[in-house]
Amino acid sequence: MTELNYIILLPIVAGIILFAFPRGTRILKGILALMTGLVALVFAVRLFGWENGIHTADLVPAGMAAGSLFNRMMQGISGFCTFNIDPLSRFITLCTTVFTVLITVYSLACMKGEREIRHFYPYVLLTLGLTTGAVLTDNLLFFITFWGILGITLYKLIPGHDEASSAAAKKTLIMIGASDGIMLLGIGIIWRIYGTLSMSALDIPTTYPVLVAAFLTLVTGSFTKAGAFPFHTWIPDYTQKAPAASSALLPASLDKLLGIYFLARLCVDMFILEGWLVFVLLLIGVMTIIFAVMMALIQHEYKKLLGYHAVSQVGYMVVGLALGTPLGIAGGLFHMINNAIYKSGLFLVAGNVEKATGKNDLDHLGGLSKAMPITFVAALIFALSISGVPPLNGFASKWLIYQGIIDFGTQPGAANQIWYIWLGLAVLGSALTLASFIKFVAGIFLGRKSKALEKVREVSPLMWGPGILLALVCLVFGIFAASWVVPRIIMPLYGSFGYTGIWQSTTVSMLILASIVLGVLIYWLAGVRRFRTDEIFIGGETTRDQTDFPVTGFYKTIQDFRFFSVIYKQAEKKWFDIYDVTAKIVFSLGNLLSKAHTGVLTAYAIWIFAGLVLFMLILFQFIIL
Amino acid sequence: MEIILSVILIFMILGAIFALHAKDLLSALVSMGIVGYGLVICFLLLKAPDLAIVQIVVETITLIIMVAIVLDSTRHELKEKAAIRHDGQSFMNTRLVGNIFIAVFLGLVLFYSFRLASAHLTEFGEHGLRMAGAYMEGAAGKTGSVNLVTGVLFDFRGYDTLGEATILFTAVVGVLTVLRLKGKHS
Amino acid sequence: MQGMSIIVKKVAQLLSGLIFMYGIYIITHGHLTPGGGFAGGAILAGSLILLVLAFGSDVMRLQKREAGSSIMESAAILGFLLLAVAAIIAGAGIFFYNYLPKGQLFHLVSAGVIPLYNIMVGIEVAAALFTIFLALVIYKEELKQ
Amino acid sequence: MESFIPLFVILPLAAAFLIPIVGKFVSGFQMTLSNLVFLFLAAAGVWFLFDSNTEAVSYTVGGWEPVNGIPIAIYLVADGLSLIMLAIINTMAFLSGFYAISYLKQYTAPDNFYALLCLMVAGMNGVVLTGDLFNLYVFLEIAVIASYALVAFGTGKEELEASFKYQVLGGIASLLILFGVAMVYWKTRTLNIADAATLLKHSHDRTFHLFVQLLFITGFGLKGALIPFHAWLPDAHSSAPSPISAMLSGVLIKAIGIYCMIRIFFNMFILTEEFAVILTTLGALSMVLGALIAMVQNDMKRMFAYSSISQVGYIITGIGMGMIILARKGDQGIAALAIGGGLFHMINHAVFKGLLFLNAGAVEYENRTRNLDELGDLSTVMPVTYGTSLTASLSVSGIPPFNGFFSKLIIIIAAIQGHFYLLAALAVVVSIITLGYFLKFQKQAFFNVSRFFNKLKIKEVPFTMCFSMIVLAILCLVLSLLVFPGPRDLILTPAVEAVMNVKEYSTIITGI
Amino acid sequence: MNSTSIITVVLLCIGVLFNLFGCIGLVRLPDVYNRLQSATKCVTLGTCSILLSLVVYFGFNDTGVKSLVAIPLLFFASTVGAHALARGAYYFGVKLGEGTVKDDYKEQVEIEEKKQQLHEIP
Amino acid sequence: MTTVLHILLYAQILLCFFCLYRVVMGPTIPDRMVGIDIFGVLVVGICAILTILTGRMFIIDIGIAWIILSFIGTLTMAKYLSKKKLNE
Amino acid sequence: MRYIALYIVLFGFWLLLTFSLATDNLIVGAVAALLITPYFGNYFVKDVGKWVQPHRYVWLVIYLFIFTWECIKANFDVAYRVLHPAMPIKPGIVKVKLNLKTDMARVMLANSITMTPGTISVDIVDDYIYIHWIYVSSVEPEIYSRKVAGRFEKYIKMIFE
Amino acid sequence: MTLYLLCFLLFLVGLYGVLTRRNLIKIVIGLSFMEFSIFLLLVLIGYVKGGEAPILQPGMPATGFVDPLPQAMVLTAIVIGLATNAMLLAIAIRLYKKYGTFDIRKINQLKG
Ligand code: NA
Ligand code: NA
Repeated sequence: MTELNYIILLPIVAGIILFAFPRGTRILKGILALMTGLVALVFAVRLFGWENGIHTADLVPAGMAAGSLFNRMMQGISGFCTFNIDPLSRFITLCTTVFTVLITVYSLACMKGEREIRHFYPYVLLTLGLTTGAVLTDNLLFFITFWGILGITLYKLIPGHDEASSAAAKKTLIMIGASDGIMLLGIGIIWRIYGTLSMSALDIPTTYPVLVAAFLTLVTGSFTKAGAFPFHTWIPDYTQKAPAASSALLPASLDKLLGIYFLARLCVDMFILEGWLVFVLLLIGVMTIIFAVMMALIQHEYKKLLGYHAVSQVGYMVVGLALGTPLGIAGGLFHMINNAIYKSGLFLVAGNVEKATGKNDLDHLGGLSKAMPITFVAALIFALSISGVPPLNGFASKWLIYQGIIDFGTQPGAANQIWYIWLGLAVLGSALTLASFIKFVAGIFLGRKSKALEKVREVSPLMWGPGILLALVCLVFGIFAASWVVPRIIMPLYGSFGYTGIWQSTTVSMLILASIVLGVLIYWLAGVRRFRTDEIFIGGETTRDQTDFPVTGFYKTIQDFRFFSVIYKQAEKKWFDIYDVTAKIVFSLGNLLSKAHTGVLTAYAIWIFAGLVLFMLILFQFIIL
Repeated sequence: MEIILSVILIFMILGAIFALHAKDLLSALVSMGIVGYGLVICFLLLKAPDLAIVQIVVETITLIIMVAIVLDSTRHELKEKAAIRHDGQSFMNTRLVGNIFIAVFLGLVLFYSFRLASAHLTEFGEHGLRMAGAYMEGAAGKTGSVNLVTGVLFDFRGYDTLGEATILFTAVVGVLTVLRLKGKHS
Repeated sequence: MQGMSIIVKKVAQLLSGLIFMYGIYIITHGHLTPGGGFAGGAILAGSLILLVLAFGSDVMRLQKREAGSSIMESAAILGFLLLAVAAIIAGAGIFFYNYLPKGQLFHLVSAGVIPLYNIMVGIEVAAALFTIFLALVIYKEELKQ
Repeated sequence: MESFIPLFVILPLAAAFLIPIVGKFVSGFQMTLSNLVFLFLAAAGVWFLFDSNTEAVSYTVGGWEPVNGIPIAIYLVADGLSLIMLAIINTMAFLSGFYAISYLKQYTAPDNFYALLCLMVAGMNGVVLTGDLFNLYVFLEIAVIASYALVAFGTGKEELEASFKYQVLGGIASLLILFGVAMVYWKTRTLNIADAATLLKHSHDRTFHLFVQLLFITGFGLKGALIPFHAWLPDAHSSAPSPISAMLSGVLIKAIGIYCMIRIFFNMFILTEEFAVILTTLGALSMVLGALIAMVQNDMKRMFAYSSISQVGYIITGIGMGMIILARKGDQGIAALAIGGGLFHMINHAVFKGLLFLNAGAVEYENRTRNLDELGDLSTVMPVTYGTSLTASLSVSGIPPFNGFFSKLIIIIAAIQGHFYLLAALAVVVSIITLGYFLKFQKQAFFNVSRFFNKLKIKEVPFTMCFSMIVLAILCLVLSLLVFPGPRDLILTPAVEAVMNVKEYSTIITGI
Repeated sequence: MNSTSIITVVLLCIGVLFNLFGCIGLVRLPDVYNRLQSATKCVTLGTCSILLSLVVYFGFNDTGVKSLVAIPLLFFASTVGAHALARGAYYFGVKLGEGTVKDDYKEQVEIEEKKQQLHEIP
Repeated sequence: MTTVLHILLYAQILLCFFCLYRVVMGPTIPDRMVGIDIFGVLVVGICAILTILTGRMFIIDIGIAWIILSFIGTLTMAKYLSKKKLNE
Repeated sequence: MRYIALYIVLFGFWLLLTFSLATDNLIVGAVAALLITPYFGNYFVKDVGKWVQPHRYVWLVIYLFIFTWECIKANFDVAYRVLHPAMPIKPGIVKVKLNLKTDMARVMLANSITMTPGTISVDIVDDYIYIHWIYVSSVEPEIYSRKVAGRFEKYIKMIFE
Repeated sequence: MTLYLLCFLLFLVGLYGVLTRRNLIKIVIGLSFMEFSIFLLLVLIGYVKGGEAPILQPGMPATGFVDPLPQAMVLTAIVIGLATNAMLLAIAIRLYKKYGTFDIRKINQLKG
């Protein structure tokens, strides 16, 4: 059990201890956090040596008098304290620790000059411990507890010192907390019907409405955490306002890992999906891809843009996991890990740029490739990777997913029969991703450099180090995908699959190529128009300087396409944001009810007796009638 | 007995209705006093002398306090009204008709429910003693008090009486609290 | 607050003491006749209120009186509580146990603690009602200033 | 233990009576005495709660033994439920009283404040201990009259208005309760709850039962602020001084509303399904509507007050579901779960809502406003207030690892187990809305840039206020442990058993 | 029926009869002063008569003596009450009814009110 | 005798309606006060009759209490009637 | 002096109320009277020295008879006016000069006037008493003074002055 | 039964006042009427036909009284009502001083 203790409890305990450190010991805290992370990493590696199976923790301390209060309590907790060690959980745990360590290193340098997030390191450590705990536990209650606390750390990792960022923090926690609550329903249903909360013991058919409801509620949680349509809307806001390190840690990597991990558990381990559910999931997946990337296209702020991409990529994973075939699952999981790598890398890059320039709007940037070469290279690699350009890892996993879709199409079923739609949309998403990343890279690193950016220098090695490392991983995972990564890392997760034959298919290669060409085409088509009008209002930014640059006009062009313009207008009004729609409904209901409280005593007294009489009428109905 | 009690009750109800519709507050208070005194007569007839005496004093003290408050507060308005000879032309303000309608409806339902609920309870004058039976059985010997009500009040249920006295104490502290001229330091 | 006409004043002089005595009668005979602490106490308060009404507030130096009556009230109810608690300490160990000898029926000194309770309650009620009355009067006088 | 019971009433009463006498001559006497009394009682209450050897006991006031098997004395009964209530009441009283030491510096007449607080506590202790219907009414009145005065303590326009409305509606409630007591006496000729229960068991007068139960539910529902009987609460709880708001929202509405409902409906009446459904409906209605209205509030204390309505709705929903299951003769275990969840939430709500009001008091103390639009950016200048309020906000919103999460969890699970899917869904939805408005509070008060006040002048509140807030914040975490078997068996289970095991209650009193 | 009973009943009847007269006066007479006239006198005397009947009925024991004590109390109470009410009514502004032949009090009250106003200005 | 007493008692109670009439019809406030004052005196009579009727001596105590309190009540009402200004 | 008088009055009142000579009753009454005397002594009538002069009591008895007679007359007078269909009234307020000097006497006179036929004393200001008269038979001050006040003035003077 | 119903009618009249009157004092009066009716109800419940007032007298049999318990309850309740009224009135007078009116429609700063 030592490993589990060290991986879960050590970061949590260390985090709690770090809370007590006074202000001004930031570096010390950072170093301690890093050391803790490293220890956890070591044990996460050691955990790999464990055998598969359910491990039950015995929390009752030795030598404790039996029957004492503490003893009984611990015994009670022990009953819930089961851990499921299987390849997936081991793997995710490892990834979690690795990302945490990397981002801790990064933050040591990056957070220095910023207005500090109070208790950044304690929360990072808590996040680590809780995430690994959630991943490793087998008990749904424990899982939901860890999962819920993670909402708080997420919330606390935004500074929230201004209107927009505190609004983003609020939105984040509300959505995460909401999903948490909704999941309780599913857990409750499972408990009622199966009498157990052990994830590994469950194998639930989705034939009855109640069970479908359970599935849907749980999937909601997973979608919210990972950021799938329509529960994704907190992510762009969050990434826009949070420091790069926070974004890289949570929405980009840990939350994705956890969310998709849980989705995998749900779709593969706990539930047997009916055909129509698969269809729904696929639909959600492609909608996520397209919607998010469309939104990404029109963003000014690169961190928000990255946020939308973080959402968009989730669509691929959802599609992959929804397929349910070994190939699809593998693709989804592989994409999950790849996405975590390049997306956190992208946030680190974004952090570097922000740190170096102090600007977070694409309009104000440009031509930094000379000044920040290392960052530029890393960014390029990540951008290409996320766009699915070979030979990078993004390409590899997307390829797997495309393969999975084609494979899926060979089987009977309604969803299966329209596989080409899924495939087409996935490819289109990829193309749009490329288009928007051209904008990203071009907007920051290429083009003319404004005078304000003359003094920009490359950031410190501590900051670009993790990025470069991740970029290397992107390369490695891409190049050795077929030969090493997939068979050695991905296949063990959910069994091997035979992709020989299809793997070599030219169809997929052609699709990848097509997506690249399409992407460039879209960018070029939109860009040449160099269309500019007056400012638009997005995210509270209203001021723009008058640099004339293709990138700036790009999203404007897209926005002005007749069909899109309607949608974008609605999007600006937040009509697609489930959060805002719900808030509007709640507020209007609340206002209505609030207006009823007129402050006149007589009305209140009448309510009382009206209530009493109403109940009397109800209860006495048989006698009166 | 029932008849005369009913008569007094009707007396009280009439007084109450007038009290609620009186044009000026002082008349309302006086009518309230009338109703309270009617209650005393009921108590007297119902063999509850303790209640009668307490109700008299309480009613009067309440009346004194209320008159002190009302007359002091609304004296100017009263004087103007006294000049106009009010002949009860329309105490049905149209704005109130809605409320009155609701109140009457609620009242009807409540009344009917009460009738149903009390249909199977003991009739007036019938009494099955249970708790009180034990109180009365040689009660004077148990408590030493000839007045059984006092015996109940201070011995069997002295704890209630402590609460009662405490409530009065609370009210005094409360009144003194509320009537502070300055609640907060500026 | 000013006093009332000479007629009222003179009659109040005559009657207030008697009314007070009547209150005491009601209180002390609480276990023999109707009434008791509450009714009697209210009558006591009535006699004091009569004085204030007739003579006005200046006569009684009200600010002080109000404090005095509220202390009196607290002391009386504390006495009531102590009488009840004394049962735990001195009596049978039971709260509100009637631990004094019951005496003979129909006699003024009988019924154990009950007359004492009545007296305490009587003082408390008198002080309480008087305080409430004065509080309203004083409040208005303070407002005037 | 047994002989200790009356002290829960005697001591605060004695303190209340002493304060006006001695307080005039000795400065600081009121705070010292009342806080000592509260501390002692809180310690005693918690001690009894944790003492696993304690069994439910009764105390006969006046020592009158039953005559012919009819109990005639007023009985004080301390069973699991009462003990929980005692612990909550006195702990909260101590913390509020201690908090008030500094807080009261803005007000005049601390003597009256502490005397009234002692009276309120005495009243509540009396209510939760008594086994007698009329005695319950009397002590309930002590508590509420003290609270009327305390609501008006600031004597400003709003305080007075709130207090008046509170008094009138509270007066209606008291009347309905008294009416109910009269009806019960009419039927049974007894006031003893246990005795009445045995008599009511044999009566099949359906209309009578319904009528009286409706009277009680309206009366106690008013005191406990169930919608549509709630309208006084937002005014009263937001206008009172903050420690009092904490007492009112945290304790009073439970002691004289929920507790009484539980006691009377479970231990006196026969549970009927139709009635249980009504109670549950009321709970669900309060839960939803309270949250919706809280969402649109700009006055933070008003927001918390509406939130109290909503949270009380949770408690009642939990208990009502248990009632329905019991009435249907369903699974006892599920009923126990539902009731346990309700009681657990009741404890938790006392803690976090108390804390929230204390936070609001701290914010108001420094900023002189409660309007969320005028506040902002306090997280750096008032770290303790910020940290504790965040804890409380998250707790009330049902975010783990805080106590609110676990009680809501139990309620939701119980709802699902009992096939009340709609209720479970509502509970979740309301939980989300709750999160929404509490984060709004957090955002507006602690993060937004304040445009109205120079924050240089604002500093953290004095020690006594911080102390109470910190203790409560810690309790928010610690009470989560009640979900685990050891502490649960010790504290919650006896209460649930006390609620469900009707026979035992009468056994405690009548000895049969 | 012995003589005590007869006297008692007679006194009671007289009392109730006077009360009746007083009440009729209360209803019939035109203004508040006149109503006070009838009501105070008749009802007080009627009630005194009833109380006297008690003295007769019970003889010289505690109840009888108490009734006797009640008579002067009642006398003072009602006369002073009537006086105070009449004075209050006048100051309150209730004018004498129609058919009034003389009002000496008016000037006195006016003087009094002027004094009040003077008092009010500083 | 008892019958006569009962009749007288009821008659006395019915007399209260005259007072009620005056209280309701006014027209001025002092009129209403006269009504309630007289009502108080009538009730003393009721107490006295009841004393004879029931033979319970203590009822006269209530009558005396009533005299006293009715007196004080009347004085209060009269006093506040005659006051010129708000806070004299 | 007045304290002692008050004490005696109170104790006498107590004895009348309780009408019992039991020891405990006497003790309680004595103590109660003792307790309240100091307080109410301040407000008690001043010239109690007159109380010990026996001739006043003789006059008092005489006065009582006359007064009772006047009372009864008053009642029949009122009854007549009330029951008469035409209600023969001629009300008004008259001002009567007082010959009495002490307040106590004036008050007693006022009260007596209230209880006599057709009159209610409204106020006493300075040396004048204002009287509401239900049937102002004469507008001449001399006549109505005698009619209204003269009946009792001398007796009251004997008793109270 | 008539008596009980009349008694309840008084309750309803008080209720009517509370629900329809707009004057603070009248609301208090309405509440008092509701109180009165409940007091009366309790005493009616405790009445025994032919019963004596529950006070012993020398030479009287110690049985055949009306029920003293409701009387004790009502006595307590009367005092409670007095206390409540005193509080209500104290608040009312202060409200009047602040708002210059007893009209509840004008005393509604707290709403929403
Ligand atoms: Na499985
Ligand atoms: Na225990």
